[in-house]
Amino acid sequence: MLEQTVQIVSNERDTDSYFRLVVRTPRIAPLIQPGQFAHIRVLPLKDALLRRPFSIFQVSGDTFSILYKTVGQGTEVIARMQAGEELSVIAPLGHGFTVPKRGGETPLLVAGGYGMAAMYLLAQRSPQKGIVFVGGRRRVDILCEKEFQALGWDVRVTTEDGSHGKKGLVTQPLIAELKRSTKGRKLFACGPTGMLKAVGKIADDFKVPAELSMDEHMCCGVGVCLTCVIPVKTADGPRRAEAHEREGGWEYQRTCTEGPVFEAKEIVWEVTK
Amino acid sequence: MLEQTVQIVSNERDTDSYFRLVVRTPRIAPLIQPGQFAHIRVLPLKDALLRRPFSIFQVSGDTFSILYKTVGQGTEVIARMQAGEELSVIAPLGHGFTVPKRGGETPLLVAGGYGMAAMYLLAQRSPQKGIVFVGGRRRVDILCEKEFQALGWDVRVTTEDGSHGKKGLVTQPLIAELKRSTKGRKLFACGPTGMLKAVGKIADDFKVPAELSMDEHMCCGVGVCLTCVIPVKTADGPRRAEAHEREGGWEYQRTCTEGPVFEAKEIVWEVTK
Amino acid sequence: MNLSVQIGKLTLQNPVMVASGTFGYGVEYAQLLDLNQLGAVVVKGIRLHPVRGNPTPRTAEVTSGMLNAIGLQGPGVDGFIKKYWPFLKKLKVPAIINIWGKTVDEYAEVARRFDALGGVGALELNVSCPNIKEGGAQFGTDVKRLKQVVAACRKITELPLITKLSPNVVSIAPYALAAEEAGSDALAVTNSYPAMAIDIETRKPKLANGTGGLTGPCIKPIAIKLVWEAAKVVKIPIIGMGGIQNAADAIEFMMAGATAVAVGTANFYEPQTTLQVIAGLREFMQQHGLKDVREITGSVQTAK
Amino acid sequence: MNLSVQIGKLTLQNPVMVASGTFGYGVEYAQLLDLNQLGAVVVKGIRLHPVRGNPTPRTAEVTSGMLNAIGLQGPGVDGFIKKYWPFLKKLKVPAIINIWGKTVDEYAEVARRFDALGGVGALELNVSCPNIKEGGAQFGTDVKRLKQVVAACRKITELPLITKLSPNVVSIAPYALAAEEAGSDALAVTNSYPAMAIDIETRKPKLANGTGGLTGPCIKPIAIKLVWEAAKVVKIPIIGMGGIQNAADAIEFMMAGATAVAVGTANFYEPQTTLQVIAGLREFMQQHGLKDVREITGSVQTAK
Ligand SMILES: Cc1cc2nc3c(=O)[nH]c(=O)nc-3n(C[C@H](O)[C@H](O)[C@H](O)COP(=O)(O)OP(=O)(O)OC[C@H]3O[C@@H](n4cnc5c(N)ncnc54)[C@H](O)[C@@H]3O)c2cc1C
Ligand SMILES: Cc1cc2nc3c(=O)[nH]c(=O)nc-3n(C[C@H](O)[C@H](O)[C@H](O)COP(=O)(O)OP(=O)(O)OC[C@H]3O[C@@H](n4cnc5c(N)ncnc54)[C@H](O)[C@@H]3O)c2cc1C
Ligand SMILES: Cc1cc2nc3c(=O)[nH]c(=O)nc-3n(C[C@H](O)[C@H](O)[C@H](O)COP(=O)(O)O)c2cc1C
Ligand SMILES: Cc1cc2nc3c(=O)[nH]c(=O)nc-3n(C[C@H](O)[C@H](O)[C@H](O)COP(=O)(O)O)c2cc1C
Ligand code: FES
Ligand code: FES
Repeated sequence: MLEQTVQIVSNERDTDSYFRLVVRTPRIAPLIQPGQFAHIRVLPLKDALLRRPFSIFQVSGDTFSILYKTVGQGTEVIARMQAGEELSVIAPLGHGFTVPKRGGETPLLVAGGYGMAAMYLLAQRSPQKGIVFVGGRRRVDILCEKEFQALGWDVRVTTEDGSHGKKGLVTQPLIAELKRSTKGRKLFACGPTGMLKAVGKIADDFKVPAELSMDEHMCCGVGVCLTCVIPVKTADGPRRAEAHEREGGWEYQRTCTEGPVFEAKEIVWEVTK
Repeated sequence: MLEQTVQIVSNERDTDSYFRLVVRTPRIAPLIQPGQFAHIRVLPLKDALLRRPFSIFQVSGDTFSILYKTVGQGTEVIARMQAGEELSVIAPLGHGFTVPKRGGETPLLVAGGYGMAAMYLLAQRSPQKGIVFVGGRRRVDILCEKEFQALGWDVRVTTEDGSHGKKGLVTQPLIAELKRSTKGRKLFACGPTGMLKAVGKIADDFKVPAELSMDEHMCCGVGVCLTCVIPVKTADGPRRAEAHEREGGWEYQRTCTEGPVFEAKEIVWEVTK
Repeated sequence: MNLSVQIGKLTLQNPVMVASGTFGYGVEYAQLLDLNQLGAVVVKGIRLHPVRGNPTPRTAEVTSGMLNAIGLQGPGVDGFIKKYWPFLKKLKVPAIINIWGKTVDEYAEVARRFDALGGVGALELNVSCPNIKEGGAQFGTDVKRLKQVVAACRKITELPLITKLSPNVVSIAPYALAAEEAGSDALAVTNSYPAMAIDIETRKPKLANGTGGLTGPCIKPIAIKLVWEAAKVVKIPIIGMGGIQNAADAIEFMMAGATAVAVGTANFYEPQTTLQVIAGLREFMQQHGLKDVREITGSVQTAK
Repeated sequence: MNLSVQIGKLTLQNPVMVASGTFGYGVEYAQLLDLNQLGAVVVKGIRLHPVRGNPTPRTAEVTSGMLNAIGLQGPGVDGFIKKYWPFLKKLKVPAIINIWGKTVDEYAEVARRFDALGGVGALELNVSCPNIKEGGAQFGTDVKRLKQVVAACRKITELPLITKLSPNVVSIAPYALAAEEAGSDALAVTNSYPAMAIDIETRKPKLANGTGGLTGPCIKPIAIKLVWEAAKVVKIPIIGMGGIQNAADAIEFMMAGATAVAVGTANFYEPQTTLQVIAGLREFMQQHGLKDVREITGSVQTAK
């Protein structure tokens, strides 16, 4: 974890409202693991002070890149920034994915929207190839199909409107694939919370392990503010908490520190919003 | 008085920390009178919301310009803006100078620092030429000597450090000139409050009329907030105010509306800070 | 699409007014915008006699807001009627007069004078100016005295009465209730918040008065909460204000419980704000299929 | 050049600390800055038992600030001692423990535990969390109960006691005095301000808790005034906080009357803020020929 003011190398539109931003960070780039994120302060923002978290998409030499979607003031301001302008970055942050081992479990990656960013770095770093399921509402939400293919992965595309790949939800081909076989397979997912929840349920139904990268609002990004918590199962040990604090056998853990990647079976979905 | 978002035509350093900014305002430019000001919203400012007042320096066709000194966040941000960028302007505002009539009183202009801006427009619009006393701390504070000369005015320069013109305060050659003669002469001044106060006293001592452009902090610039008031003598008429409100026979008037130009003899200097 | 709302017996063509002290007496802005588009024009606070106000500097810029300690400078009732009323009474939209006094009797006397004048839209009782000892905080932070002021004015006039509450209280609920019980037709929530800024180079407060009132976008979250709390306990309409810059801000106040809103500090830096808020409100209603602006009021979904 | 200040019997090498709840338990930021450069490390509020805290969303961004309603999640005294104390006790700078309870007895018990622990720099009594019913507002806005809490802790321990006051009062003076009289060695002024934000698209409050505490640069002018008012009535040192982003802000608090300052929200967006404040403070002292940082405290020149 380092803090640096970094220069933008390039910042280009990918499709529609998705952009790719490359920054130069010689000291940070080598430290990055798949599933980790960068906490970015958008310096030109006017009266919005907080940093914004983005998964790290690619690492190349002394640069890393993010793949972002414009959704609000921060991302919209980033989208207007140009090469040479500066951002403040704290990275790498968080507990990332367990990188599949050669000859180990076959990774099935499930990615929705900007979730493809984190999945790409995982695929790239994984010596064990597998299948990647990418889904989105429309064709423009499918972001790095060619890049996954170039890595030699089997890419299954779905769009809700059928404008690209199969029509439907990303979980449909995933279920089909798991019906074929679950043996030695492990799920990795990043995307909208609804999708993660569905993948969590599928993992449970098919009894396959799954690692999910959770998307919670963040403030500090480093574990001090307790903004980004999600309910995680806890062993009901000899804790001295008052009874109502122990109900349900879970505690809040930090997405920015214990996560963003959690094992699906640890998450207490009933308690999440 | 109009509000317009205007484009910067040019924005260049004059000397040291003084800059000249030209904006295109076809509807506003023709309305401007000497001594009036523009109330400018520096749109790129981050969390500073208020407009900043600047005297109008020159009017040319459908543009006007200001001559400004970088003193704080607003002026510093303006100084970094470039042609084509936008500012929001409310102008022309305020009650300006009485433009000398041909064959009327001889105008003696007294200007310090950015006060030269307002004085220049007055000199330019005045059919009756006269003398302009310009003063500053150093050579770089003398801003439009050549331009005053080009108008055919007699320019008397003083600097406190003697780096240009006579060494001393701008009021010294003024006093010398008034000692020579006061007849048919009228003072017009714009500059730091200390200088205005001195000019007010000189006018009183020599019994010559004087119009002073007062520099008060402003907020709305149009007369609604009552930020910019200075104490002005009032006839002690049958006002129903409580006694302490009438003491001294003065009331607060608005620099942005009744001013910025006031007759020196109306100002109650004892009450000003 | 209905934008009109009721403040007591007063009908406003739309819920967007200006905040007292930020719009002079209306006439000053007449060149920059069409006042007849507003819900109402609210004038600077007036007491019986002319008031000189505080020494300068009277305002200071702070992060996303400003401080003021004007000290309620004003022409007094007579001066106002002579100088500003002829313009205001010709407007098609109601003029709301913000009044104050140093005693309960003075409030009542000012109310009587404006009642007698005829044509006034409503009276707003300013019991919350942070820059005045008597007449400000002493009424606004004392439930009993607040009640006395409202009741005294209520006895004098049938004009709609708006009580403008102070944010500087532990809980706004008892004050809101007190004003309602004493006969106020509406509440204005909220006035500026007591605050201070120091120039570290001169070591002097940035305001000659030492302290002043904080206003602008920086106080919006505080004001939203006060409106929400007041709306939970009273039935009378609330005029929400504090940092409104755009339609989204206005809608936020309305969802929290405001029937109408007032734009204050934003007038200073963007005189078109009120008109932009009205346009944005219409657009929001269109986008969300709302036929009546009153559907927005209090529509926040809270657990408690 | 002397930068050291006293908080009761505790000596700080410089007056710049962090604000409770914005710096975790210190260890989290250890990779980003050298904690031993700080005046003190103040930890997140701890009660006797572990606390789960509020549902999410727990924070929201607002103009020049943020809202939070964390609900004082924490590991409890035992969890803290086990998990975080081994790191903190090795620091060269004092660790100040922010404590709270639901009853006076619980405050006292937590104080007893930390007294017994040994090596604690000071205890900060949080009687002002806006997001907790019992333990927060109920002590912070009631002079009598405030006094009870402070007195109970005072009886238990000789550790320096800092009482952290609520800004949500009509006047802070009686609370400041009450804390001083009950034996507090210092005051922390101020906690976050009750506030709210609503998402107008979902019509839900931006915080799951409905309301939360406003912090960041937006509240600085309010906090400056509270420090100034408290400093007028007490002799004990004040730790000023609320929106400090840079040395100028810190100096403003000190001129208003603070002996030390704490950086809160700014840590989240700029973790180096404390170090920048310390460097800027030195620079200011140099520029102004000050030999002792204590010359700054209370040096504002006000008429009254
Ligand atoms: C671990 C993690 C990884 C992420 N990776 C990516 C990525 O690779 N690409 C991408 O486009 N987006 C990613 N996001 C989401 C991204 O952080 C938000 O889209 C972004 O913060 C929105 O900022 P804004 O200023 O444009 O929106 P605004 O709505 O103006 O933001 C307001 C506030 O809400 C917060 N916020 C809003 N949406 C989110 C969100 N979904 N998650 C967290 N905070 C939010 C912002 O940080 C800010 O504090 C990730 C989020 C997390 C938690
Ligand atoms: C009628 C009038 C005419 C002026 N003409 C000129 C001119 O021609 N050229 C020029 O350089 N300056 C002029 N000034 C001064 C100019 O307005 C200030 O220098 C400017 O507002 C400083 O803004 P800032 O953001 O750089 O400084 P900051 O110190 O960051 O400003 C903070 C706040 O204080 C206000 N403020 C600070 N100094 C002044 C000041 N001297 N007068 C009024 N408000 C102030 C700002 O408007 C702002 O609200 C004039 C002022 C007045 C009242
Ligand atoms: C310069 C100034 C003067 C004000 N004068 C008055 C006043 O005379 N009477 C009053 O009730 N409120 C007065 N107020 C308070 C405003 O009406 C309003 O309640 C407050 O500014 C909050 O709204 P805002 O944040 O939109 O400005 C004044 C506010 C400002 C900034
Ligand atoms: C996320 C968050 C959590 C906080 N938790 C605590 C706490 O546990 N105990 C406490 O006394 N204050 C707590 N505070 C208040 C801060 O210590 C501080 O008083 C306040 O944030 C004002 O300072 P700032 O504007 O610099 O943030 C918290 C503030 C924030 C933003
Ligand atoms: S974002 Fe602060 S703890 Fe995770
Ligand atoms: S600046 Fe508002 S009245 Fe002059």
